[in-house]
Amino acid sequence: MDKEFITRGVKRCSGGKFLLWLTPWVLLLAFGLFSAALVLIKGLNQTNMDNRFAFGLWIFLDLTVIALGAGAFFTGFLLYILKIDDLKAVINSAVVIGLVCYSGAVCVLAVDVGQPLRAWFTFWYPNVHSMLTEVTFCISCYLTVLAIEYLPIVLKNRRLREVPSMLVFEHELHKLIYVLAGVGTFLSFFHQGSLGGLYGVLRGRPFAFREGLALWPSTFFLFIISAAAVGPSFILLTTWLVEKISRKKLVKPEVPGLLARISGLMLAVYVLAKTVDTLVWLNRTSPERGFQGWQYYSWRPFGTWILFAEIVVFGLVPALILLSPKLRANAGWRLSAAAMACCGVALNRFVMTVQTLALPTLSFDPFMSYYPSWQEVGTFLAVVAYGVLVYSFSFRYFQLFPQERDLRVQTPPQREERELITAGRY
Amino acid sequence: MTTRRDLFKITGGAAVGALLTPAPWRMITDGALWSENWPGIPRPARGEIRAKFTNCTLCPAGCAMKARCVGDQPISLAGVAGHPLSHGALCPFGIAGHHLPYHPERLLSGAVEDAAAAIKKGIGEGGRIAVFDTRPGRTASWTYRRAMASLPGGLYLRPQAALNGNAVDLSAARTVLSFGVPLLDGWGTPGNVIQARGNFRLIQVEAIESRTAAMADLWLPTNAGEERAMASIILNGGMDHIARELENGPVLVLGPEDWPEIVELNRKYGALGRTIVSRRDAPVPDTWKDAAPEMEWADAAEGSIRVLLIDETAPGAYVPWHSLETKLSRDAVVVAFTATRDGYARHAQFSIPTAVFPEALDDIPAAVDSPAGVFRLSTSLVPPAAGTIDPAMFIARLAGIDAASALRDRAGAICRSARGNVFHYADSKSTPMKEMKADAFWKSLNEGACWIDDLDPKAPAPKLVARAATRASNVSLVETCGAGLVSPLFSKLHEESHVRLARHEIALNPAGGFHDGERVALQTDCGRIAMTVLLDPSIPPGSIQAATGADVLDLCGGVTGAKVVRI
Amino acid sequence: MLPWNYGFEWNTGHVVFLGAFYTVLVIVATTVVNAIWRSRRALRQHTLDELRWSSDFHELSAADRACRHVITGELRSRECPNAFDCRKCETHARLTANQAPPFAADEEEIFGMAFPLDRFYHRGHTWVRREPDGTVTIGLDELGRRLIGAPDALQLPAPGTHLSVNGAAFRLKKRDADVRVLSPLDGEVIETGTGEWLLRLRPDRLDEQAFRHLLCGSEVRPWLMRELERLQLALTAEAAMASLADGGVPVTDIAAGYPEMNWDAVCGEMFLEP
Amino acid sequence: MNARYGMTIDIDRCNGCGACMVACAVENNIPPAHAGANDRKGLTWIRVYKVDNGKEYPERRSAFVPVLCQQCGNETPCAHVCPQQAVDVDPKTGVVGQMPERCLGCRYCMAACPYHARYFNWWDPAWPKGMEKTLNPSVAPRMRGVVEKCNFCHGRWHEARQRAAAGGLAASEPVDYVPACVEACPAGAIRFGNLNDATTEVARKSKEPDSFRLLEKLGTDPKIYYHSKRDWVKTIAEAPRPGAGKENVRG
Repeated sequence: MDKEFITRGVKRCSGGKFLLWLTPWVLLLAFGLFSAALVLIKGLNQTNMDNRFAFGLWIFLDLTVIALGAGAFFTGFLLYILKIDDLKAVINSAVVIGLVCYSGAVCVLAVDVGQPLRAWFTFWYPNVHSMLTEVTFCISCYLTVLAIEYLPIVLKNRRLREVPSMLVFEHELHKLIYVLAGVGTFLSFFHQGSLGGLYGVLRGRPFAFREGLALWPSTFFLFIISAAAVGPSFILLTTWLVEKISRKKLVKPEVPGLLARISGLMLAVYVLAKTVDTLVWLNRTSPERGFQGWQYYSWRPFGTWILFAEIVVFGLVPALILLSPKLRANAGWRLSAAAMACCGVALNRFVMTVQTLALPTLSFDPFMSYYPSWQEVGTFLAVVAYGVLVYSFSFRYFQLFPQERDLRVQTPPQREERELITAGRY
Repeated sequence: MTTRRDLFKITGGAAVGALLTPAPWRMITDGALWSENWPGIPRPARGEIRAKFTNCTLCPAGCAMKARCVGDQPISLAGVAGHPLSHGALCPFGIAGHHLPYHPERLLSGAVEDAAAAIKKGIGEGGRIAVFDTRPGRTASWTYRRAMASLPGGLYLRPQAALNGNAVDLSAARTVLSFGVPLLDGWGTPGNVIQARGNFRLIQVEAIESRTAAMADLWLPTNAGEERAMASIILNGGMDHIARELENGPVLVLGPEDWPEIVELNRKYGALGRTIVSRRDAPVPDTWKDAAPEMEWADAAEGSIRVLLIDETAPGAYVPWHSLETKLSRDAVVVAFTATRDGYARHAQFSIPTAVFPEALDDIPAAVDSPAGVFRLSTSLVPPAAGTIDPAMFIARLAGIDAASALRDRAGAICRSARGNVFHYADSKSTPMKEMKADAFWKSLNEGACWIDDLDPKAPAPKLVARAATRASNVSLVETCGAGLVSPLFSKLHEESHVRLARHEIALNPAGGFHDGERVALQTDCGRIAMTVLLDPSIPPGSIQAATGADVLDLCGGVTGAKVVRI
Repeated sequence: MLPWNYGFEWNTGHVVFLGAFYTVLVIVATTVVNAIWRSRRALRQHTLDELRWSSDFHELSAADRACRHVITGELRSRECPNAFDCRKCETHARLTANQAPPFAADEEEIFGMAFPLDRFYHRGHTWVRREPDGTVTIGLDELGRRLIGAPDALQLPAPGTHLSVNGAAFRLKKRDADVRVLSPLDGEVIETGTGEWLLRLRPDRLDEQAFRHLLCGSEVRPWLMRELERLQLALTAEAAMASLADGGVPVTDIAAGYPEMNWDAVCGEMFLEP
Repeated sequence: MNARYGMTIDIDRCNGCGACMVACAVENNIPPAHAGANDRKGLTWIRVYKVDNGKEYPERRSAFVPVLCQQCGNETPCAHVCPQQAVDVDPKTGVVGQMPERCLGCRYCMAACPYHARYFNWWDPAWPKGMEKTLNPSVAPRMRGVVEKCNFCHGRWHEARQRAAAGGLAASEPVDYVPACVEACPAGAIRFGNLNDATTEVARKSKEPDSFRLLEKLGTDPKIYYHSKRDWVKTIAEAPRPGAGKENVRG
């Protein structure tokens, strides 16, 4: 039925089977859209957020998803700017993931604000001192860039290529992809940072407040590093997942190793920086503002265990695993380490958003707890479903993994030697 | 010849060109302005801002009020600075009083004709008719008394008089010993109490750390129901440090007046005549002298009343229904004149809707903490709602007497007495009564003024009488929602914060085993009411704090051993 | 945001922040506009065939892009940088400079397939024969014919059409397979046939240069061996079991041999259409 | 010289009657609670908290602390983070102003405020039938989905200036300008005035040793000074210490 849309020479399941796979996600998406509509029409009273818990599940989701989506910019950066050509094998997939994550996050943000119709005020009356302004500007720009980067992948579709203009445009656009990669790197570098700054600048919330380096609080840089660290890990996971689900080899065996190495390296840097930052904050920043560091961790359930989990269990451990060539080579270790790294960053975002708001600031404040309402969860699920759907379609009809075709058969070694003269189109 | 391509080129060029002019950006800004004026949000009415003066009738204090009006519509109320009685203070109830006419639960319709017919029938059958007046001493009260006098077997009933009709002179007190009296939480005239507060030490004997206890100089926590025992201990000099405190006179002892201990303490520490004084009430026309006598409801014969007319338009002391009921005959007709469904309307066959503050024109007698008699009007700032009737007029018509000009007549009588001074709110000046003409007096009364009597030099020594005392209940009631209506904005104090208990909310000690927000029942011999639990460690175990409200008063008034049970 | 907006002052913050923002916008916009402009130019200059081939060429697996001199074993490994158009290739020129075109003893049979050496072969499995009247005839070579067998459909260009090297010459349909066959020469179609040859072309040029990019003589055998190897791979990739009778000769209609197979993929592989 | 308006709140005089909260709601057209509102979703620009010394009955002692926007003067946290200049600090008065009509409801400022003095309109504003006649014409009601907070009754400041100008005084510092809560407090616990003017009562009282500000160490320079002679009350100014009583705060 849709055969002529599928790349020649790659195997895809039958249309019926594909529909079967889509059904649950479509249903989930429908439910999510319903709850989102409820929020948009009836207002944010549909959520369990309140004046004290001004942010909830959604902001946590946005921060996490955007961190995971960082693979797109970081891989692009390594491939196009640092010319690590092996990453060509996953760049398309990375771009799709990035697009999904960012567009999802932006949609949720639109639901999260009280007056979505005024979202553009930020562009109109920007307060350049606000981290949120930086975030808004960078994310919207970067989303555009991602969309443009996604275009060639779409236009490469077997049927669309036959339309001359599309073929030509794809060809030309791809020649200029560096520029976009560069701009994308610049943008995501900034908004990943400003997302961290978002909480680091809250001088009223000593739990989140960090001292600044240059213009930005330390969280600015921590977020960048952690995003760069977890991006490749997430690509690693998704690629593996897709390979398992589609029962195919999609990338050459050395690619996951490379991703793991990069991820491990960044993660190690992150853990180091985070440790230093935490020590400075606990012993200087916070006490100077009248808040003893220890008291943050005496509000159940957020004991010191959360700090330990964040830095050691989900930080140091995966970093070491990914850095050791022997463990890295083993798929089991590699993947579990990658998963841990992702959890670590998610936990970090959770601490920054939820724990910050849960902790009391005034001496007569109670400790606050919050559970998302089903509308919030529904909207969250919508993003997940949306992501799966977009990725599934992209995987079926576009070439997310260029090596897939060559990997259909075990190829004799001499074919893999690098030629002296490469006719690289990139 | 132009092709479609040219057309595109032109449009595109025009668009790009336009972007370079301020026009599109201006349009966006205007779009913003539009989105800033959301549809569906009420627009406040505009108009000339002017000030009007009146007095609050929401409680017997009758604080002076300055109303900020747009045209004739009051939009906010404030105290009148420098007022000799209320000293410019208003309680939250008063501050939001101007919302009452628009209260969603206000009673606005009733079978007036049927009520009149039923009353006539009752009288025709030769039964006793009685008026129960929750705030005696008003001119309306005099109208009732006159009406009852002209009706065969007519009775005028009133709640028990505080301090046996005597007044408190707080300014004279140096030490105040209070047994659970909410002295700093709406007792007497709040402004007057706060004014005097600096001059006396307050010793509060109370089981719960109420607002008054929290602010008292000394709080003596007792177990619930043991206040009276504490009183007798103090009376017998059982507690030296208290005794020593009480050496610092003049002393005032406040508490449930039916306790002999209170009377004794006041006598022992020489309060009578110094901090508790007898008050001369505002004069009335001589023609009213033949009015029916005031009778405390308790003194009426059991089962004697065939027709009971209850006027609760001016909230005062609420007598629990189960007590009042005993005075009714079997086939009694009960008519409640009220603006709320929560009061006696729950028990009456007929509820007649009346005007509420600030609709009604009424006068306010002196509060318990005013040694001098006073006369002031609560003028109607907004016209009474359609379908409401004036109970005084209704009852006067019933008895065939003319009371249309009662207020004015009384003002005349006061003017003739040539006693005291008139305090004008607009310029906070006061002029001696003797220098004023009746018309001028009446005019200034309506524009916001207060007549304050001279202190009677040869006033008789005040007498306090103890009655058969009821035991103290373990439910401490706090004025929260008022007996009658309360502004919808009080949600700020209940739902949107926990400053005050909401109606049907009780505060318990966490040790009680109940959890926050749990639905329970407050139960006494008189029945049970569903309540919501609010945990508060400052409530001692065994004690219950509940908000006043007619139904709660019916349940707990004068009974003991209330308990909280799970539903 | 803009100087005439509320809250805008010419302070460092605004200038730096908004400056950066606008720069980014401009860069992104120019990139896209530039791409559009370039592609419009490409379309106008009719270099579409060229573009399509070069895009196809880069989609081919590295192995399939191997230089003809690798096939003949003259070089160890080299990837063709010119998308199989050796006419402008220095390396090719250098290697073929000293020796005349290697015409071996004319051989008709290679693996039981007729590959007469009186003609040139294109890597897209077409042959070119120079006709005495100065035209050339173009046809599918034996392997190509065997892959397709009797085609379900054959779309030949109308006479007068101009073909260019490595542009689409004609389309073949067989079962689910639908492939375009690359044109070996530049020239104008003057006649179409259905027998041995399919197209008669009036080439743009007839000098030695015009045929440099085509295989001939001794190159044909090694190339064909490699092609069979590729075919073998393609077949195994599509269906693990399938394989040519080893060393044996491909049957005349290979497609018929594998009725279940995704023939489109196999043809795509062999006719260099990814 | 610019004014620096501030308050002193005498906790020892506050009996928690709530007059300030009601008066504030009346003055600023704050709607009554929606059916679903609770103490965490309500709108109370000024809110009276009941605090205690953390001991158990009968040693327990309570006090009432009205908390409103503390009008931070130094790097005002909320103004700093608002992405679209909906919050600004008026240099002439030092008052932190909120422009609800500019706000898109991202609630970043609420996360930034350590005093929880900012409130979000979770529902469309609604008044009982007829009650909208009592709305204050000098304050525009806010719509659903925007943040609002105390602005020292900006409407009153505006009118006071006009009166002052009419009276020929320097409009910059109207003499009769007081916010609604100050006017309403029956106990006179709240005092208001220009902290820069040494002659005012607030300026004097703010310097007394019994005066303190909430979370002063955060360095946000709040302009609300609290005042109490009770030592345990003074401790509320400091950071929270987990332990007895803290989790059952009423107010």
